[in-house]
Amino acid sequence: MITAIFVMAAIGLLLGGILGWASIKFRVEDDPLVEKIDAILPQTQCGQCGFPGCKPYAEAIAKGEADINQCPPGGAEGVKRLAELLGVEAKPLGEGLEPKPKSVAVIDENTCIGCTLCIQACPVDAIVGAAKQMHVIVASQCTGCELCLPPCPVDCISMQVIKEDVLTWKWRYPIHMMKRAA
Amino acid sequence: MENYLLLLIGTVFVNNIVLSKILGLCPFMGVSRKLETAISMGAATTFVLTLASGASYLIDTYLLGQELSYLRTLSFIVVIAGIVGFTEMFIKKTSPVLFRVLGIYLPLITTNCAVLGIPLLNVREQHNFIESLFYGLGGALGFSLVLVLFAAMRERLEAADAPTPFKGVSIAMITAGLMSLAFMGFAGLIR
Amino acid sequence: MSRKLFTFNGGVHPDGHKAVSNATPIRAMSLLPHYVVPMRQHIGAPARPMVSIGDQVLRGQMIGAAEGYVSTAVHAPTSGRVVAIDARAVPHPSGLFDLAVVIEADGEDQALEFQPLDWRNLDPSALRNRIRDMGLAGLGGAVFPSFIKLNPGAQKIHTLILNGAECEPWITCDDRLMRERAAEIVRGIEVMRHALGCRTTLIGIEDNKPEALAAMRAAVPADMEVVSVPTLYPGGGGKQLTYTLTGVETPTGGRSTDVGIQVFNMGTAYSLYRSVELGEPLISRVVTVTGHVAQAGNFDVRIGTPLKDLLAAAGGALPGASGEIVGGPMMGFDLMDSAAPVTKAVNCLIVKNPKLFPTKPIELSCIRCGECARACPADLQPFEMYWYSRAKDFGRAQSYNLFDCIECGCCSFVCPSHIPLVDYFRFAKAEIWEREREKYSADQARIRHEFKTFRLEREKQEKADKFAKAAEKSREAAASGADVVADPDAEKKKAILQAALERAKKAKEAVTPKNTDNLPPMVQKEIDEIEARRSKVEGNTESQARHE
Amino acid sequence: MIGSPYIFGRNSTSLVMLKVMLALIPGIAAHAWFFGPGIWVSLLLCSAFALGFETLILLLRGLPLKPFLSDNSALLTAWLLALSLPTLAPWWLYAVGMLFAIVVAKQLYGGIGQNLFNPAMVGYAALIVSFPVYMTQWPAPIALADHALTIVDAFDVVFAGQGAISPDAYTSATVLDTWKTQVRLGTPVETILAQPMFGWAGGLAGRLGGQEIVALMYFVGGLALLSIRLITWHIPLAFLIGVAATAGVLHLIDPTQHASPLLHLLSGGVMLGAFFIATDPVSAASTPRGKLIYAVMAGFLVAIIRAFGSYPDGVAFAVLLMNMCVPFIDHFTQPRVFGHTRTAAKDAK
Repeated sequence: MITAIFVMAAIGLLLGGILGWASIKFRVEDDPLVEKIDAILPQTQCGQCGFPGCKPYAEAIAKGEADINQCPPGGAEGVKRLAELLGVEAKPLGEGLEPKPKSVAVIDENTCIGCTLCIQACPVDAIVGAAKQMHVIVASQCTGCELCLPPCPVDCISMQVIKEDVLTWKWRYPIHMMKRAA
Repeated sequence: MENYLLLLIGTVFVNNIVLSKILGLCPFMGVSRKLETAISMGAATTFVLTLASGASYLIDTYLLGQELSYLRTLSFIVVIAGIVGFTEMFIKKTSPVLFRVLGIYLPLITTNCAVLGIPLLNVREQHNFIESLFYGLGGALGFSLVLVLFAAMRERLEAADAPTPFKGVSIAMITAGLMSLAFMGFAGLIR
Repeated sequence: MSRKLFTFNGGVHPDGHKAVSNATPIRAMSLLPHYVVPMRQHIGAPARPMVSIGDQVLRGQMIGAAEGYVSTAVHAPTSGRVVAIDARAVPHPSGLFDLAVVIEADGEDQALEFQPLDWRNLDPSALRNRIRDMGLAGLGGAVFPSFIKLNPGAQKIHTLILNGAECEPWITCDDRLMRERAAEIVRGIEVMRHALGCRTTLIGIEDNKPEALAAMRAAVPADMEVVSVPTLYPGGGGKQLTYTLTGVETPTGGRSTDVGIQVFNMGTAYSLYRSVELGEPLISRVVTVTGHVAQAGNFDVRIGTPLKDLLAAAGGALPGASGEIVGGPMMGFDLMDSAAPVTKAVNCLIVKNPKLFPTKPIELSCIRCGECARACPADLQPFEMYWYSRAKDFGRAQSYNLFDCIECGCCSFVCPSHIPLVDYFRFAKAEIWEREREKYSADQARIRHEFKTFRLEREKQEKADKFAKAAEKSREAAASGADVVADPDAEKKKAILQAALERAKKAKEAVTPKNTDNLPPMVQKEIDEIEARRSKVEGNTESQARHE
Repeated sequence: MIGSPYIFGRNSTSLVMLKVMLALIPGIAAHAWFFGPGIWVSLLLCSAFALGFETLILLLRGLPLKPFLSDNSALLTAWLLALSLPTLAPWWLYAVGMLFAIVVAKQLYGGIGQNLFNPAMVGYAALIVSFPVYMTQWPAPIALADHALTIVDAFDVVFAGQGAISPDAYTSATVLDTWKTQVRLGTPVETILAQPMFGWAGGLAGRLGGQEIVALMYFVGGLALLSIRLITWHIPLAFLIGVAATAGVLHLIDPTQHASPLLHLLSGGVMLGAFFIATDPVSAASTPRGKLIYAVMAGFLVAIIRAFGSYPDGVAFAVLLMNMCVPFIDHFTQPRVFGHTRTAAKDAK
């Protein structure tokens, strides 16, 4: 009995020593995973995931506090890529998180009173204008996050779906004539 | 030498740890989604398994001996856990992405039945030290070989038009079964 | 003298059907009542309209100016009045509309005074600017602005290749052009040679066009070489022809100029002659009308001619026609709207019927037979690309070099399972481009968001500092004035006032917009315009109010 | 929406399959000539089971029957399996074989073109592992059999079991079986080879041996496929070289244990395998270099399994084992793309 305890203790001590040494030798400081997750997220900063922006959501995923299917702008594609990165099964988007068509916010210039509230709400500084002056949304920088809609006191901001033109037109998926609609 | 070579070939092909002994199926199914990951997992397992069979042989022969043989499984598990822990830290340091990709499967090498199975089989077959090392290496190489081939097949399978109930893991399991069938062709090559 | 030719891998031999349209000379078209001239006729930025509705224009007058570097001008095809500048049907696979200037012809067809150019004594850069303003773009189908291609830049161009291969079935416009206007083409080539400063000039023509070969051989000077190349689709692809003639592979993702070779189309050489030696901008081109039509042949067509009028000029489609193809049958696309005009890119209009173009049998599964890989001129593995494109696994599709695909259609042509492989590749490429665009805007958004967060943080810090300083000051003042001022009430009042002022200041600071400086001029202009409109509206309402 | 090209070649999948089946005819005819009419029964049975299973699964999957049944792929699989199995086996053996081939190996993966393993060889391997006894009872060459069966007898045997005729009267071991057993028993090589089933002794008229002639007929059919460019030379040549080289080396080392390469090439399933089974495009390697590696390795494995393994023939296992490696081989043998330099390709990675 004593021998057994002694032997196991010896093995334990030896391995403990090796592991202790290794943990000092191979210490890892930060987790670059957050950056990798953040790179996949669409950066709309819309907060639909329940976190104040894409980076906090990425951090939450990295810590395992948030699920990967909470980002509607990223869509099923984004979930799939996150799943691939993290080596987990992809899953459908969470309840009530439907992806919307890509759109930009547009300010009705006749209604805008120049209150600057939307400017403060915009996470990517895509709205320009000054107090008591008409505001303009820079369409190419607008992420379509809709965060400027609620603060507007006169409801002069609306979302417009981006229309397809000759440049942004895409070839469609070739139709499988074989497939039965099932 | 010839003897060791036969042992090696025998464990890699004829008595393949996954397809003939049906050990280590968990990482075989779990870490075979991507070819690159599978190659790394194979390397990690090879490292762990070879070291574990050598270390467990030494412990069994010199530390435990006959009278303490009831401690065999226990001490083997401890040794394996130690080696896996070391490997984990090493990979975390050298390749964080791989660490993340291997995910839970890296610590799970500990509970990979193949990793415990091979040292125990070593004892049962009464291999000497060199034989144990070769047996461990062969088992690990066999594991890595089929894992890598399986991963390459799964990459193609992923895009296949399998009927919905068979998509994903189901068809992968069937594939593993067919691989096992193919490996039966090696039967009788080396006793 | 026979030149050593190189054979690229792959390629197919579809039926040529060239005889349908190459027997008759190029015909002119009578003047039409309307011309629709799209602003986006070339690769790069669309031209910017320079006319307004109601303007009178002359033939050859510039109506759209080049915008940015990769762009070129657009000209009026005839004299008349601008009646509309809006989105019109254009020859594009999507069938979407695009910005165009519509000209109502006055029937005079009065031209600007064309100024021939003394190009031999002109500085190359001046020559290029002239060519840019003449609206020259590659007429082979890619429509890359020619003046850029005529700029040797840092690369030394040693070989000029003229592409007269015309490997697509049915098309014969270059064939007829070479037969009838070889001398003019050669004079255009002289201009190219001058601009590029290259020594070797090779003219590649497929051996199914013996008359064109003979005509060109008769027309060229001794220092140009006309080479007969074997008929093999896609032997007229730029990279393929370059390889056939020189054995040099154009590096992936690069241009032939990277290896010192420049390739031009025959039609471009002819148009270059017209624009430089005659001073006439690119307002017409030769277009083949063929297939199931009454009088197939080639036409000298003004840019902007609606395709339905072109079809009518060829006697119209015969009964039983089943649609039209713009371009060749291998790489062209279905014409969605026959009101779409001829542009610089349109080289052929084919009328389909079910006998000449039977519907494709239904798509079966890929059996990995490898026919496509053997037919692929780019040495790709199309079935692997297809396998992953079909499953929308674009990363893996790309890893099989999807972007080296030239979409020539050979793989779809040979596939025994009748899989529209090229459609899968076009789909996958479009999706990947889309993702790249999204990635780019996501990165921009991230930077802007991070900057905003940083700015808010900084302002908060600054405010806190200021507040702390002010508090310090008031405490000091309080400390020093405690023994002087005796009235505690007055002191209290002062503090309240101070606090109110502070609040007001803070509030004001908060509403002052922080991002109106460093605006790009476009945005600033937009704001100014809107401001102007708004003040006008306000002014109106104010004056209305005053009247009442 | 389907875009260009708007024209296409006249090739079609069902035509490809049909041509391969036509190329099998000489071999089948030779088989019937030497080994009796049993082959017709097994071909018929296998075809019927193949189409039956295919229809069943297509119905279950809700896919249209006509295009898939008319692609001839199930029939080709059936023929290849029938030609690999002993004729005159009980009918259910063919049924089980086709079940594995069509349902497990092909349709569960999504049908034609999606499978990783050669369906016919999966069927064969499943049978030889499960029913080894039935798989070794081959019909004897007609002249060597005590009782020559008519086609009616053949049906009787297949459906009603042995019936009145004892199986010993019409079955015998194959060439490879005999070689393996006799060598293990220590019989001298000369004695083994003196048996009438070996060598060219059988001849055409005598119907004594005949396996070589059948193999040669497959070879002829294979050459026809090569000449119409339905298959490329890579796989057959590399496969045959793999078998011959390995068998040759073994033969040189110990002629008393290992048969000559010629005997290996002309016996068992080597010729059928080289031209018709290993070349199945779906499950074979697809790059030129990959094809060579795939086929040489398969040939090598055939010879190794024949020489050392427990099974008399190794074609099925060798092909399945190499099928396993195909995605891996393809992945690492991608040919150079036009305009890519080798170093540039590496830099891009």
